[in-house]
Amino acid sequence: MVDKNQLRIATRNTGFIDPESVESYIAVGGYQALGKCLAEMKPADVIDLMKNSGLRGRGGAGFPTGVKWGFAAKYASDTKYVVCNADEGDPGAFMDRAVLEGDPHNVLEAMAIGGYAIGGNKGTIYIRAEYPLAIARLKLAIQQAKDMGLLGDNIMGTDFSFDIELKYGAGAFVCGEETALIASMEGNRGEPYTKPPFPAEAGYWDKPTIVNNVETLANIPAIIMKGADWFSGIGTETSKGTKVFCICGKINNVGLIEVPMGTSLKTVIYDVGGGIPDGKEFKAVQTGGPSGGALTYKDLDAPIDYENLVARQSMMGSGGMIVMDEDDCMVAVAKFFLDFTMDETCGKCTPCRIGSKRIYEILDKITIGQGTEADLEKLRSLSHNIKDTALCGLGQTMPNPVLSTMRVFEDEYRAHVIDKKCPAGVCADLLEFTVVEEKCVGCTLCARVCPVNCISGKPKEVHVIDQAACIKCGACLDKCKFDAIIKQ
Amino acid sequence: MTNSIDELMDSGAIFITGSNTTEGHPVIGAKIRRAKAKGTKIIVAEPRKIELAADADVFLQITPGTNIALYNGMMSYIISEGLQAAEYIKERTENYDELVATLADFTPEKAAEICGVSAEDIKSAARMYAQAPKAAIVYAMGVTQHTTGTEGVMTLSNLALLCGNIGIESGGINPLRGQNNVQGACDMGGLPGTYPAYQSVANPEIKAKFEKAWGVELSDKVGLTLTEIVHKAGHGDIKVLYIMGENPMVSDPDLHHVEEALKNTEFLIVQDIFLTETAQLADVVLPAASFAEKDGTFSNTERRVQRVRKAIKPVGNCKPDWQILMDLLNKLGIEKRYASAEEVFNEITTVTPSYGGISYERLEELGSLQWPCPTPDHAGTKFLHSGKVARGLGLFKPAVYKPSAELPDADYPYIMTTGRVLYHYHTRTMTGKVDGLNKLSPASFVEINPALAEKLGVTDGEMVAVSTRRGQIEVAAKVTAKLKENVIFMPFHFAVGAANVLTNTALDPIAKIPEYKVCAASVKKI
Amino acid sequence: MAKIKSLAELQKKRDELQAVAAKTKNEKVIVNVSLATCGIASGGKEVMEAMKQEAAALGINNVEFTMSGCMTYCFAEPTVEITLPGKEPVVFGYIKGDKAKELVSKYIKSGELVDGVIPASYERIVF
Amino acid sequence: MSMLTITIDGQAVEMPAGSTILAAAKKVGIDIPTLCQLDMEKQFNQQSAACRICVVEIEKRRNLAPACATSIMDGMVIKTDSQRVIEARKTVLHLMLSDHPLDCLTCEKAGACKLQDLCYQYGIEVSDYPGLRNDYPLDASNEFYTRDLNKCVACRRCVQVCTNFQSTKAIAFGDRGFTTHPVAPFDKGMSDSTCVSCGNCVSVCPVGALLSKSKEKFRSWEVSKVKTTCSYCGVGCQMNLLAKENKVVGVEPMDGASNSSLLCVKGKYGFNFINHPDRLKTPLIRKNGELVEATWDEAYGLIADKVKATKAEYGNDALAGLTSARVTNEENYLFQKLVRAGFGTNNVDHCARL
Repeated sequence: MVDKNQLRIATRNTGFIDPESVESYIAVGGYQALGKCLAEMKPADVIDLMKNSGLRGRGGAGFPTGVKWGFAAKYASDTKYVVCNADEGDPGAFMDRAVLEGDPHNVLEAMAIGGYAIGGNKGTIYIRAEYPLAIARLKLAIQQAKDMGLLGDNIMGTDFSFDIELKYGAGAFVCGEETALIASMEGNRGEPYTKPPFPAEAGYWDKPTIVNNVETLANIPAIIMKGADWFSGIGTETSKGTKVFCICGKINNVGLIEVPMGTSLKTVIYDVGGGIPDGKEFKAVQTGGPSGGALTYKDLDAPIDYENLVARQSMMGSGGMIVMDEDDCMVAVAKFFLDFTMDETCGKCTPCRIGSKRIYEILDKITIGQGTEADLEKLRSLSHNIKDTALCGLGQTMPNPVLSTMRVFEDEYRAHVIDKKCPAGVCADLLEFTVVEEKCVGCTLCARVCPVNCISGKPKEVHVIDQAACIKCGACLDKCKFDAIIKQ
Repeated sequence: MTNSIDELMDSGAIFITGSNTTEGHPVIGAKIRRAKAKGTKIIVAEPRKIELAADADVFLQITPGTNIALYNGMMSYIISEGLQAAEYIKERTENYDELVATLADFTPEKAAEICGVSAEDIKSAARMYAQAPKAAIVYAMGVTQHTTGTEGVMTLSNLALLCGNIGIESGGINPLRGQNNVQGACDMGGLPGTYPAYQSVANPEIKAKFEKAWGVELSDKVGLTLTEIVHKAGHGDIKVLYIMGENPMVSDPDLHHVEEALKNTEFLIVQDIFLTETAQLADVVLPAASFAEKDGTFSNTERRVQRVRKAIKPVGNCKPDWQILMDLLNKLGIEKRYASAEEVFNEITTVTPSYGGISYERLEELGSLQWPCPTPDHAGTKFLHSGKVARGLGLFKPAVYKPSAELPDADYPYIMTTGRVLYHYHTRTMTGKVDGLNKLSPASFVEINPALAEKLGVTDGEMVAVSTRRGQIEVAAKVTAKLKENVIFMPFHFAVGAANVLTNTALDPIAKIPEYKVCAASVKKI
Repeated sequence: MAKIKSLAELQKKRDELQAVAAKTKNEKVIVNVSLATCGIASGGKEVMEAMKQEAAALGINNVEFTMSGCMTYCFAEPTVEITLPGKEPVVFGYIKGDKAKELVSKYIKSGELVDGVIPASYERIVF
Repeated sequence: MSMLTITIDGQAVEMPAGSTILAAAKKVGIDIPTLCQLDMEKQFNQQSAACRICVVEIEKRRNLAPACATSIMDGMVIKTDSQRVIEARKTVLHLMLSDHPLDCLTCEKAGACKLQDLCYQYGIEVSDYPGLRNDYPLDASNEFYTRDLNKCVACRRCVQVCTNFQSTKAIAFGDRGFTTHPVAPFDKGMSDSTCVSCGNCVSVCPVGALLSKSKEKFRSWEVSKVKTTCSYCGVGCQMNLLAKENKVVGVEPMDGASNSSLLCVKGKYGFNFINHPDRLKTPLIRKNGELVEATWDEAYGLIADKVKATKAEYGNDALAGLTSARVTNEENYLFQKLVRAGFGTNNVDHCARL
């Protein structure tokens, strides 16, 4: 019997019910929470319950959901909006898609509950256009719910009405930032603006607006049904409930998991994730998406929650986890993530627009062996100043991959700039393929596969690689049957 | 303007009629569009689909000359729906019953037929205007340059009173003055019937006041208006004509008639900064300094008095107009020397009650002051008729729609209307000297609807002959869907292909304003 | 579709649906194929079709095919959950090629387990 | 409005709720540098806060805050000149400068360039973070101004003024990442846009990215600036005339009550008539059908004689004058005085109706 490390709240129905059937959802208790709110609770009660549950935003920032709702409820307005942020943009993260495709009514029900709580009756799901199946199932679900009187006018015979529409994002990473998302929904260029005013005061069309992530919403009907105490009984002191992660990279069980907050990284990697393939050593895991940070073997026993991740120069983010093993170069990894954020910055503020480019350029310099020790200092100082000055969360977290990898793997950085070596053997410009004389039998196989003919040697004699001509393709190493070629 | 420009930004609705604001008054146009962005409803009633039509919540593309019918249709609907400001009407206006009686059977449907727009649009415009908590009316020459110009303004005033929009912030009726200092020219008594501050020349007390101030005897006979002067000059009755800073050879209606009149004047004095078409006919030409070369004040369209300051010395041997005028006054025996424009201004404030509290010193400190500003401690007046209108009660002066003086017929089947373009100003004496502006708007043109163009066999840019009962000109056709099929438009700025060769001299009986906005014309392919 | 007019009506509807489901569960084999984007992309639809054909070919007609979203086992797509009458559901992963038919001919037909069973390592919240 | 008390660099400041840190600092004479801030009017005062040069340190806040866009909160303790703040501002300048040509010697904007001033203030000569620079072609397609995006610091003032104040919306930001830059529709040239050449973008550009095409070469320190009122339409826009050697060489908008720092194409660029060679420079008198140059005394004498003679022969009402809606109040006043007192008639009018 396998340990039940996982607890499925947000993903309780995905994989179990038919997402295209409202009956299937009703059969597992769907819309009961909304019905309960409308029949038995005042909006303020709902907000109190949410506050007491300790649910925090699962989009990454971890702002308490009940508090956010409370703000929006406080501002008087004829119109208020509930926005579902389904603009899942982290590479390797797809928990929102899984929920929307597998349990769309759950999200709709939660949005209606939010609308009831804040006194709003308009909902919008901002979803990326790259999720056609999720869009189709959401559309179907909205129609079904309306047909059954579970959405639309006078829900379940009450005075409460709530409508939901879809808005499509074009796949801009920054549109996951709530103010950029609102700008995009209004038809403007998707870029963030300075808060305050927060959306809860003046958001979509300047009306009070709550923006909640898909996973956050997916928890809500369960919290309503099972109570705040039940939910706050799960997790750690500051982080309640569960968190959905997408584990990918160098891990056996690539996939979606949902574990209680406070679960250790070790449990996630080894027990739930099944460990590292091919018997390789675990090196690090990037959490929090491209602007998160790398956790290492030093962090394996740390319980995962919002505060603990931030303390380790990373963050919860939306829940992507990219696992790396001994064959991954941390400088190259940082460069990979900066390459992403450099392209995705909206370009509004100077530190993010130019700073991301410059960090990338310095990392690039290091990976091709042209870095200096001064560059390491520049990296550090530039990164700190960008975190301090950038406009939105994207810019403020963009240097995280650099800072977190430098924190634990400074040796690796130094090896690149001082020894001009890539210890993990990834950075091609720093590699040298050499023949181990003792092992070479002179079979000539390597010379025959070399695309640039830079390996010479007579049959049965030790071969030699001309370093100047070598393009570091690695074909010789793959071909050698005697382990006589090494890269270092 | 009864109100101030910036108040528009807080209006609930702005009704723009007879003004192509973004081209005629670009900065006000920009502010109206900003108001729109902030949530103000925009209603536009214009014969052309002007830029602001795209911002409009309701756009009424009316036939030129039918604006009074439109306003009446709106008012009749407002009354029939009970949307009028009943309390306001009771307390602050009079003669309401006559308005109701006049509009009795004038339904929006009737208005719609006359104006060539849908009754539904008239109704929604009326609702929008009446239901806004504060609504402003913005208009310009498109309302006034008609034989019924005065009635047009009064009808707008009726509409504003009906909805309680006069005497409140962000409401009012707001004419946009076309030239930098039209307001000041009127304020300063550049009118045949009034001294500065609209004090009547026929009033013996006023006359006595000015006789004392100036030390001469004055006439109590109301003088001639511009169009009358030109008319009389044509008959040789005006012997000496002094024209300062004007170019009637391009700006006045029926230019052939103007040319004849000026040539017929025995002694023509023209004072200007360039040798204009008019100056070329003069007997004496006096070179004046431009605004950059002199001190003074301008009064803008919202009654705001602001300083003009000297940036460079007068070019060549020219002089600021005020010095020339002072010299001539001296020559004619009125011995008063002014050392500076400020001294002239100080004299103005002694005889001009509404400017009484304004001084160069205060303008320096505050930047500007809006008249009425009667005393040195008065802060100026942001909007007029606060609390009650100037005359006591707001007077409804209903008018019925009357067709324009000249309507299309078999010989002249189209309605021609005129207006401005963004890149030129009046008769181009200044803008015509700026290369970039000339490149962007090089020559006169006539706008015609694509359907009409097809009917005439004319393509965009081709030369056409436009003629009216007064003359014919050849201009390039600009084919555009801005206009209805039976309407053509020409800018009036250009001396070559001048629109005013064609325009009608028929005048509004009260304001004596020519009917530039409507005449019957024909267009032929050359 | 009749509108639900109150919470009580919704609860009644839920109870009815659960009763039907419980009955089905006791009488029929339920084959639930994971058909989220990932499942479809890795051939889930083909798996369902193949199983339907195989069941028909073998004359097994007490099978009810349903679909669901992501079962979270990305590493093992396509995945299929089979619930034999009165038994606990079992999830099978890596259903490629002839494996789909095998599930019908072996597990559904005779309860004989095949490779690729994915143990459930979770607790699921229900209410 | 409620008043809040905050502390800036040790000084207590009382300001109304809703004020920005920038305004509070200004009140006590503390200078916080700005670049992208566009203080055109109270309304619509959503600052883009894009450049990040005005960041300050707020106690208990995780990161630095832009002073231009951060509202004060009661009890806030702010530092505007800590090492952390200085380092951050320097970093921002280093980054800006790393994507900017160093051609101040020939740049028309030199002397009036915000980036130049800030680099001078913070002692930055070359960027610490050299790297790839954007390379855009010069857009000179507009009649009145050039656009050199290589000098653009993406402060957004041009887009803000065009969108929110001028309301033309001819430009917006395009692209993402390092190449984010202001674009006309489809990134074609300005002449292919809805631009109305008002030049308001040029007026607010803090660097040399948008420059008026000028006939006269001049350095910003060579011109005198005189505030005056525009001589075109009736709006009464306030502007500065820039003059060099008795020539008007440029116009910049000023914050007047009616124009709020905006101008239109005529006000901004229609000034070349002032020093145009065709200007009348001396009186002319018609002799034998030709207008010939004359002295002022000749002209005055002729007019006075003619006026007196006409009055005597035909009566005062045979004289008339048309005054001008172009000239000043003082001049209009004197003109009607001339006609009324000098000519002795009320035959005075002007073209208010035309």
